[in-house]
Amino acid sequence: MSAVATPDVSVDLAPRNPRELRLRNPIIAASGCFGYGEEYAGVIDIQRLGAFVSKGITPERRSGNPMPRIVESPAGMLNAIGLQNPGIHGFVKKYPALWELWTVPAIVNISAETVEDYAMMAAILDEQPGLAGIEINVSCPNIARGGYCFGWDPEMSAEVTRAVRDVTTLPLIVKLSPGAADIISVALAVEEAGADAISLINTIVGMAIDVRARKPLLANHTGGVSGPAIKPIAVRMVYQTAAAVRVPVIGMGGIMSLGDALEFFLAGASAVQIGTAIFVDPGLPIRLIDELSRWLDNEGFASLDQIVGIANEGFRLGERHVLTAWEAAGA
Amino acid sequence: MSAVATPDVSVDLAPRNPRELRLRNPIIAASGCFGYGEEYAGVIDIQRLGAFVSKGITPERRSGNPMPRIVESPAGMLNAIGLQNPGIHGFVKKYPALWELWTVPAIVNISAETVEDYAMMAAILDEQPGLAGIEINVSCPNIARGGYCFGWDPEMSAEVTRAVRDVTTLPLIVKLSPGAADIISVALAVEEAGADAISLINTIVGMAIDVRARKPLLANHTGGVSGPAIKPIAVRMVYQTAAAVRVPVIGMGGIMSLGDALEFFLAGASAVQIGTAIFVDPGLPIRLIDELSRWLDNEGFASLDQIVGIANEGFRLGERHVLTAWEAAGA
Amino acid sequence: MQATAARAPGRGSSREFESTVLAVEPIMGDAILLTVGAPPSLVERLLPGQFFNVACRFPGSFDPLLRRPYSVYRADREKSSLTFLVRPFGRGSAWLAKRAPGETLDMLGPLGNWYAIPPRSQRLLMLAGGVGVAPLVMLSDDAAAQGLDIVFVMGAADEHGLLPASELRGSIEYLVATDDGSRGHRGLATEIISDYVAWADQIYACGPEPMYRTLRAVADPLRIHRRPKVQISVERGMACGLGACLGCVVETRRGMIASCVRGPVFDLDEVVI
Amino acid sequence: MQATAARAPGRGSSREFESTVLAVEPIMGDAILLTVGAPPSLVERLLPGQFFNVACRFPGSFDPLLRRPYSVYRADREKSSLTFLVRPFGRGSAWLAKRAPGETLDMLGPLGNWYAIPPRSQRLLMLAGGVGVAPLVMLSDDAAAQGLDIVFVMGAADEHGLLPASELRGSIEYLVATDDGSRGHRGLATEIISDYVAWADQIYACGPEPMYRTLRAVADPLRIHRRPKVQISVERGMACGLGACLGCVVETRRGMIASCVRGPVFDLDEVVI
Ligand SMILES: Cc1cc2nc3c(=O)[nH]c(=O)nc-3n(C[C@H](O)[C@H](O)[C@H](O)COP(=O)(O)OP(=O)(O)OC[C@H]3O[C@@H](n4cnc5c(N)ncnc54)[C@H](O)[C@@H]3O)c2cc1C
Ligand SMILES: Cc1cc2nc3c(=O)[nH]c(=O)nc-3n(C[C@H](O)[C@H](O)[C@H](O)COP(=O)(O)OP(=O)(O)OC[C@H]3O[C@@H](n4cnc5c(N)ncnc54)[C@H](O)[C@@H]3O)c2cc1C
Ligand SMILES: Cc1cc2nc3c(=O)[nH]c(=O)nc-3n(C[C@H](O)[C@H](O)[C@H](O)COP(=O)(O)O)c2cc1C
Ligand SMILES: Cc1cc2nc3c(=O)[nH]c(=O)nc-3n(C[C@H](O)[C@H](O)[C@H](O)COP(=O)(O)O)c2cc1C
Ligand code: FES
Ligand code: FES
Repeated sequence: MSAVATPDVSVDLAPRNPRELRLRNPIIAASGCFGYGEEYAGVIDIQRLGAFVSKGITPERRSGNPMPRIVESPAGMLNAIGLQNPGIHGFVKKYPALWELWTVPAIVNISAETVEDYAMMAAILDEQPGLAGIEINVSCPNIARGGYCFGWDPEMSAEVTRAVRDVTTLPLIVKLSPGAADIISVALAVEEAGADAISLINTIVGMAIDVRARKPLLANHTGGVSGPAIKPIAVRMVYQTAAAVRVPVIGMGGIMSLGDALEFFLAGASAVQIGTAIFVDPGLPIRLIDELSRWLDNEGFASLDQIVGIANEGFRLGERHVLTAWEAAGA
Repeated sequence: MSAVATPDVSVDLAPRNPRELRLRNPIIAASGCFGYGEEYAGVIDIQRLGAFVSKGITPERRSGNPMPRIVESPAGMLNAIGLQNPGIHGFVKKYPALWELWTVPAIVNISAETVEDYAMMAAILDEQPGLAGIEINVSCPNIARGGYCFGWDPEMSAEVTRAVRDVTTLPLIVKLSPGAADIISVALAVEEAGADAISLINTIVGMAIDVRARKPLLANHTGGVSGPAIKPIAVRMVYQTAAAVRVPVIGMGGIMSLGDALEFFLAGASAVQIGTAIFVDPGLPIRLIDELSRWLDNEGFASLDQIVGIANEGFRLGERHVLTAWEAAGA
Repeated sequence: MQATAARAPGRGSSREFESTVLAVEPIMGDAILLTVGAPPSLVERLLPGQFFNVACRFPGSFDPLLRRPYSVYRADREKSSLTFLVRPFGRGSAWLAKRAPGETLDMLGPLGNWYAIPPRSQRLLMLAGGVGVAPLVMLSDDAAAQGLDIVFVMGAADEHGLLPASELRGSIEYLVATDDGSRGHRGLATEIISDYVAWADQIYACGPEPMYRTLRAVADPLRIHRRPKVQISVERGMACGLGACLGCVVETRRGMIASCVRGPVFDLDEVVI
Repeated sequence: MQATAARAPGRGSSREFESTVLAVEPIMGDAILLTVGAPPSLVERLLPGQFFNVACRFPGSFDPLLRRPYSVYRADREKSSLTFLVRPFGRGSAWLAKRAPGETLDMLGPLGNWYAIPPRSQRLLMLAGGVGVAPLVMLSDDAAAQGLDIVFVMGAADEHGLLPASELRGSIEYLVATDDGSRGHRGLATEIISDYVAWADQIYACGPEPMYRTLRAVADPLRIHRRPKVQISVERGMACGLGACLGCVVETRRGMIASCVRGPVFDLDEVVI
């Protein structure tokens, strides 16, 4: 409980990019769980956050899915918000100017159904003030490929990354989909295509059935599972990915406490995002900043770097280590 | 609370197979969670079960992974038992003769690292008494393909299925791996290759880090997540698969109550397996048999058939309905 | 590292507080009145219709995960306490209903907008369906203290589900309806309000959505130029309670609106239900 | 459909029962003694070293999911009750430590094997480390009732962690060691047992694994032909408690053995630790 903790918790999430994505601390509010920042401005000291990521923005305005859009699941929740958002044009009218007045780095999350639309949005964002970076959400159906999810395929994910990279110098985070059978191939492909950092995991597709009504509970039928329930899956994917790529990895999925965040750092994450936990415990991100510094101090670490990946042999050896066969199958 | 419930809850899980796999009720104890049946013989009335599936058997005797092998996760658990088992030869010395004395159908779960080994085991099992069927666990690394999991790939899964089909007339269940990006393609491939039924889901690969020791908690590093945490993912995969195939689907993943089992039936499962819940609540499978009959009766259904898939439009329409794009991505 | 560490003082947010359970009393059949302490400044400013998102689980357990919204049933400014009416229904409310005095609860709030009493309103009609009575009790407390005329109509399945008359200020006219006729009118509460619709200059309602549809059908022919206004409180599953997740939206003429910040109170004429 | 339905009578298994909490008393610093009712036939047949797998969550919550094993600290055959010693440590034990008389607990058991007192044994040495004292208290109760000679040695971090002498039968010789020297020998309990190793014809131990390794190092040079035998109780995370999951195995000379059915009591000379 020392008042002043000294360890260096700052991190640059875009070391390959001259524009840098330097955060004072590695605690980031996740997309879709923090609105556009303003929703939490009166509730927590948002300027202290390492960064925040906006709700996903799409090419056109979307009113989202019909209700119900959320339902609880064991130690988690399912959401099918359907990307309700003002669209890229509505977005740029309001938020970049607002965020320019803030000190907290603001990252825009973008979603689209075609490679061209991703690039179109990125080109518009490139000209805006107040943006620290772009996070590409590839957990979207690719219309040109019959709706097969961009993020399940290395080549499709890379194509989106390249198209965005071509039109903007902003730091670029690519957010992977846990639906990919081989997350490492996707990670390597987007790294190669120009991603400055990789974030994971997005929600996992799930569903719940209303037994009384005899139909799916969510109007959209399926939704994305988030929260503590998915934490072990997220930690495993971060562990695998962080050992495979050289760009920084941003871990998320079910973080509810310092212990959870440390699992991700030790597995190889350079920063973490907090999603569902914010709904349940809005003060958590701010507490984590303090608790992390205090923990590093108590354990004798001078900086966050010193713990990143230390539970991960492949990461330590810089060996692009892939899990052994039985491990990867979870025997 | 009526004493005698009349609905017909019997089910044939191998309608394409002349040998049939007819169960008096659709409640099955899952592989790895019920030993070889005898462990629960003094605890519950095992003869009442629809069936049970044995612990996974491998070509050779295995002593399993080092400890720790299990760790709790939010609303679930991770296991890395490592298939501790007496091997196919040790297995056949003891269990077929024992099970022959029982009335409950016994299904053997098999795991191997080569197609030939799967076939070798199936050929041995084909000659044994006391076996109601074989469940093929394809969540194993394929040594010939550098350890890439059989179950992630439609062709590899089909190859195993065909090889086993060729050497046995026993009813054949293929148990899918949730790690496949496209579970429907795998399901269609194994159906085509001769599976009499499809079961899903196996555990999802996950991991937990011991923050104090700064290393993975499981000696094996990763393990399989099971329990309520994975239920929404399991229900979604059963919903997708049941609408795509014509063979019966056996659903599992986190079933803890009648309500959970009903979610799977309404999503399209013809039977369910109970895994982790048995550890926590050993009486559950037996209670479910009674509760299910009572529920069907109260709701005015004459048989289990009448509710299978009724929450699932694709299933009802017999339309091999695949989720629409945004649904499948979990937007 | 333990989740319990999250209970430490200084939770990092200005809208959360730990409250101590002061009393738990049975009411309306199997429901309870749960009274908790709250900061005086909060109780002071609280308005009827506002709610709190309560964590309904043992510290260290992540299931059930989400907070549950509960409207304030009564605010006692002298004792600096808040009372909630909780009907044990599913996992969260069953847990809440088992709390004992001395235990602490993790509260987020106050949240949402409130029932407005426009200046010059004098005659208020309140219509409660079941546990939806909660925010209307606080509204009636406040309105009665201001000397307004109040007709309070409540419907329930049977007499056990009715609010005891002793819970309402003496000046309030209280009418009841039960599905089984065990007390008051046999049938729906909406069947006995016609006379008061024309009388009232504001109508307030809280109950299940079918009640609002019936209310609309009953009241609309009696209202002129959409007067009196009808303020309803909608119930939506919630995650954040702060307008961030868009999981609790209500379809209105102005689009999909977060009911946790720009509700739960809506003008009946604005919402599409 | 509610998970609470699972609480209905007739749970479908012969090894589960609902027990009512009869008493909760503090002991050994922050630990508690939790006394619950149990069927007389069960209490009658129970043997020292056996344990119960207790569901440590609010009905309807699935987190934490797995049952926790607790050894029986004391069995009262007259009152038909069982007492457990619980040290609040993580999520399960913290939940258990907050139970109040009158509440019910979901128990699975008795499970596992037991500490055997071979015929003709007369001199017993018991070695307890911290909360591991629990099963040895029941063992010492039984052995003292049989008129056997018992030396009971306990180690703890400090005097607050020690079992009060009043918890042991009068005939028992009780020696203690604390890491900080606040009571008894300053240091490890294994440092004060040498004299008794040669004296005893059976040694019983329960504590953390490092204690067993030290015990082996201390006792082996003093034992002749592996006599006296050393019976230890091992602690493994468990899922099923019935030998089905193979999650709790102990490496022995005979292979990987489920500690929930062929343990938790093992011959020290058999296990690889
Ligand atoms: C603004 C607001 C104010 C509220 N005020 C009160 C209040 O004062 N008193 C009170 O008791 N409740 C109130 N509620 C409802 C409360 O938040 C919970 O939804 C309710 O207590 C049930 O929660 P649970 O955890 O017990 O049930 P859950 O376990 O969440 O629900 C079990 C099942 O029932 C369904 N369900 C949940 N609630 C209802 C319902 N009311 N009717 C029918 N089905 C339902 C769920 O979809 C789920 O399938 C309010 C809700 C809102 C949005
Ligand atoms: C046969 C047997 C008998 C037992 N008898 C007793 C008894 O009489 N009294 C008693 O209090 N406990 C006893 N235990 C231990 C008990 O089962 C629980 O493990 C203990 O109460 C902690 O559970 P938890 O849910 O509080 O901690 P968890 O939340 O499960 O654990 C939190 C963390 O601590 C680790 N951990 C768990 N237990 C320990 C430990 N003991 N030491 C160090 N790290 C640990 C876990 O791996 C986890 O990372 C016994 C265990 C076994 C196997
Ligand atoms: C209600 C909700 C909305 C979300 N919206 C988005 C989104 O618009 N874009 C995106 O990339 N991820 C979105 N996510 C995913 C989260 O950013 C995060 O990846 C996921 O929830 C896992 O983290 P958690 O378990 O901490 O919530 C959303 C999650 C939730 C719960
Ligand atoms: C301890 C344990 C061991 C398991 N062993 C096997 C196995 O040998 N073969 C197999 O196909 N599945 C195995 N499984 C997977 C289960 O059969 C089941 O598919 C999975 O646990 C999901 O169901 P549940 O959530 O009800 O447990 C095992 C699961 C557990 C928890
Ligand atoms: S509950 Fe999240 S926006 Fe209302
Ligand atoms: S706990 Fe399952 S085998 Fe011992």
